[in-house]
Amino acid sequence: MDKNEIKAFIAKRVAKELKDGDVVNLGIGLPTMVANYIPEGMNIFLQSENGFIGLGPAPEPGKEDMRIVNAGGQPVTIIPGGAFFDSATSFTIIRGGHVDMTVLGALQVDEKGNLANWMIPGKMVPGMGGAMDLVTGAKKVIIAMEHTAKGAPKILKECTLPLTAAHQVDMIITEMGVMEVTDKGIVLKEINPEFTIEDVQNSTEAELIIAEDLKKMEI
Amino acid sequence: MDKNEIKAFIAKRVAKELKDGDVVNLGIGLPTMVANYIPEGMNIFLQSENGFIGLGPAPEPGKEDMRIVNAGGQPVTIIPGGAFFDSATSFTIIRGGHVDMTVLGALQVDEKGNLANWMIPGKMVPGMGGAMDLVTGAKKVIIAMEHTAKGAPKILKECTLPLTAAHQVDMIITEMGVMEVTDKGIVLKEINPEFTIEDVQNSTEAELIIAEDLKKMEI
Amino acid sequence: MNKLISIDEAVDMIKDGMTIMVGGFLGCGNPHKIIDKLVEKNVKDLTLICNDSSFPDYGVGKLVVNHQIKKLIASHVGTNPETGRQMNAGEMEVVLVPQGTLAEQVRAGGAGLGGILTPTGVGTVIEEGKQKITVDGVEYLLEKPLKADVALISGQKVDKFGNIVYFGATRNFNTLMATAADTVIVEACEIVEVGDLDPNDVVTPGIFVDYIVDGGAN
Amino acid sequence: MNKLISIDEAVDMIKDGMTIMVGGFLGCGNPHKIIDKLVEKNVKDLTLICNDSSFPDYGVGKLVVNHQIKKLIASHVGTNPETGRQMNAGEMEVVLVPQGTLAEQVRAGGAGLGGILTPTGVGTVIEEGKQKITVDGVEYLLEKPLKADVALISGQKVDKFGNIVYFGATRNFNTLMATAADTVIVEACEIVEVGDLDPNDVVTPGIFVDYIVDGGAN
Repeated sequence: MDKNEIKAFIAKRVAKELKDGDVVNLGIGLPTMVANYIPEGMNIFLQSENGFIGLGPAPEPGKEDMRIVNAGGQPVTIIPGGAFFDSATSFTIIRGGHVDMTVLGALQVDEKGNLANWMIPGKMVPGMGGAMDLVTGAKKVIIAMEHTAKGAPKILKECTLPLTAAHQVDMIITEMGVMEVTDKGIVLKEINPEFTIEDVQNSTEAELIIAEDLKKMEI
Repeated sequence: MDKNEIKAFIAKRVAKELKDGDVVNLGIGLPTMVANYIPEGMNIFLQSENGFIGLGPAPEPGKEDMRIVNAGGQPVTIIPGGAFFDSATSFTIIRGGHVDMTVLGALQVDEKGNLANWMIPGKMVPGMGGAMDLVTGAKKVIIAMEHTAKGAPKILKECTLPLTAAHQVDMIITEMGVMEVTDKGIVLKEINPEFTIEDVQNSTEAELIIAEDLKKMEI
Repeated sequence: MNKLISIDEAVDMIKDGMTIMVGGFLGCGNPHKIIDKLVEKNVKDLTLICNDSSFPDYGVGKLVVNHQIKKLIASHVGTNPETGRQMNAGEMEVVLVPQGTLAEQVRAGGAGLGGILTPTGVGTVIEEGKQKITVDGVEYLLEKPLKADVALISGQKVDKFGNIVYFGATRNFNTLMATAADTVIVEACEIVEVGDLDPNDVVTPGIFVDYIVDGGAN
Repeated sequence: MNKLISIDEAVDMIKDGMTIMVGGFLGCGNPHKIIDKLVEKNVKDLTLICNDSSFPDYGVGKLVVNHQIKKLIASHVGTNPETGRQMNAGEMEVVLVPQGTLAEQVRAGGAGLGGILTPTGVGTVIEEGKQKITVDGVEYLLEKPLKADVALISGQKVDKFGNIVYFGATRNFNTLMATAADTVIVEACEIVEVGDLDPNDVVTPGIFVDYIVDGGAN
């Protein structure tokens, strides 16, 4: 798989976690692609932390309205049944546990469910935006990312970068497999048949617990 | 003056404290009467803590809408330029210092600016409603009341009833005079010429400081 | 995803001993039809969080008169003499809370906050048993969030997804309670189709609402 | 009670060294005309409270590029490379705040609260220097209120008393900042007469607004 295929593969697998009626916040980048794979007939309400629920697709060229943009500042649309609100309401939804699932990328994630995805000291300090609230408040936090960065593991025993939140990650989905963060550590629940368990462990710093009923990762 | 004349007299004097553009919250009873004496041409915005600004007069008989009521549950109207909002916004206005003046009655008020007007233990416990927030948050707190209760002083050295708020009262207006609460105590600023200074002091437990430029109380 | 249910189905979700929040201010904005059914079904031992206990024959006041409330958390009870009687007789526990604090407590419950610091109540009996916290030299009371099993609210126009528009002074605590309960049921004066409400006008987004009951014009 | 002023009059109220809040999210909902005039007048040493520093050539981003900001309090600065450069070069102080916390801090400033307790940031560098308070066994950070000398906000339809209706995603921090500054100036896309807005539709009541500037369609 090339880069784009890998991303699409991960996004498709994340989409299988969606349940009808879910309120979902998708981070920028790969997580945004999940919206392309929402199963037919399923009602998913995408929340945009800048102030609305019911995020729709990009408008037709020429129909952009810069007053209706997503959290990345790009013109989007709102679906029927959607609603606009202010930032206090937006984070009442997010912090208050009214988001069923958030999907975010990571620089690092560790076996305690810690996540680092907002800064590399002295190098990249974009700010956390709404990520810290999202990871703290969403009912289910899924990290969707490539398994490694230029071959180096991103799933660690302990994050070394400044944390976005402690003990909040529930699930990690990469091109190699699907992992759940549990009290005992990270459990490999599904594996992409293109890889062996050894391949996955070799690309992971944290020691993986292999699920007794390890399944084939399907999309 | 009979009871009603006394109340009207006090309400008229309170109305002289209003300034153009003021946001004002009037308590139930005597304070509500202040609305009848707003000087011509002055824009005063009456806030109703149950959820709107721009309280208007009672509707014509037969035009009552039980969805538009004041904080006492009575049908009212809303003036052009008014706005409805929820209780959180209502108390953002009140607690946040956006009310220029509140006018309330009192069971007791003392020389430290303490106010008691929400309960008599074991006897009358209606609850404080919005009074505690109003007295704490309004820029200016005016107590408008009859000077005594059945002859017993209500302006005391120290309140004996449970307080509504500590150190918040700015001014006391009764049928006998106008008093300001200062760091040094209660200063009699204006006196109703129907009474002598001795009359007022005899009806007041707190020791009054007589303003050097004591004026005649006019309405 | 059909949120429309009957009043009977709604009231069946409320069990003896539950904590309920009910929107409204002296009955204005109470979900009157649901309350009447709650009286009829005689659900008992409820903890009621509401701005007030209304009047004896109007809105939540009827629940008090019918002895269905074990504990009341409210800012004002003076318009319902039966509340005072039950309180003094020890038949019902009443916790009086400043109105602005009650609003913030419900909001904090819905917004995932651990509490808020308010100057209201400092130096009064309200501070008893509460943590006092000094911020930049000023004393505040720490007031904790409130949540409920079920919130019963009312709305003027409600679309079938649960987006709510209010009318007049009915809004009060309804917006806040919509965020702070495990199950949120709205009694709608008028039910409209999804898409009929302008997304700029919606006050309570439908994601907060679990069920909709047709209340008809109130 | 005439709140209508010119953009020049508005910007003249903003002095070197002041703390200003500016509504908007990556430029969406920024008061663009006022910002352009602020760049032109070159007011200096401002403390800017805003969700983000937008893009270099859009909205508040221009103030950063023009070196008018001494201190920035924001949740995100990644879309304006000049912010990062000035921050790393020590030319501008940047305080990064989680977005939901920033919203609550501004709201607390406007609502007269001494602060709020949030779980966001616990266990991260965000907790440095902050009071941690445990409520019912859970740890929270105490986040203090934010206020400003001037708030510059934008609205879609604004009546001459200052009642505001917003459009789309422009609302964001505008509603909150309208409550939290000594002087509040709104740039209106459209100015209407008092009484033209339905009191049920008003989002920001006019009592919060001191001055109105005609911004024209944005």
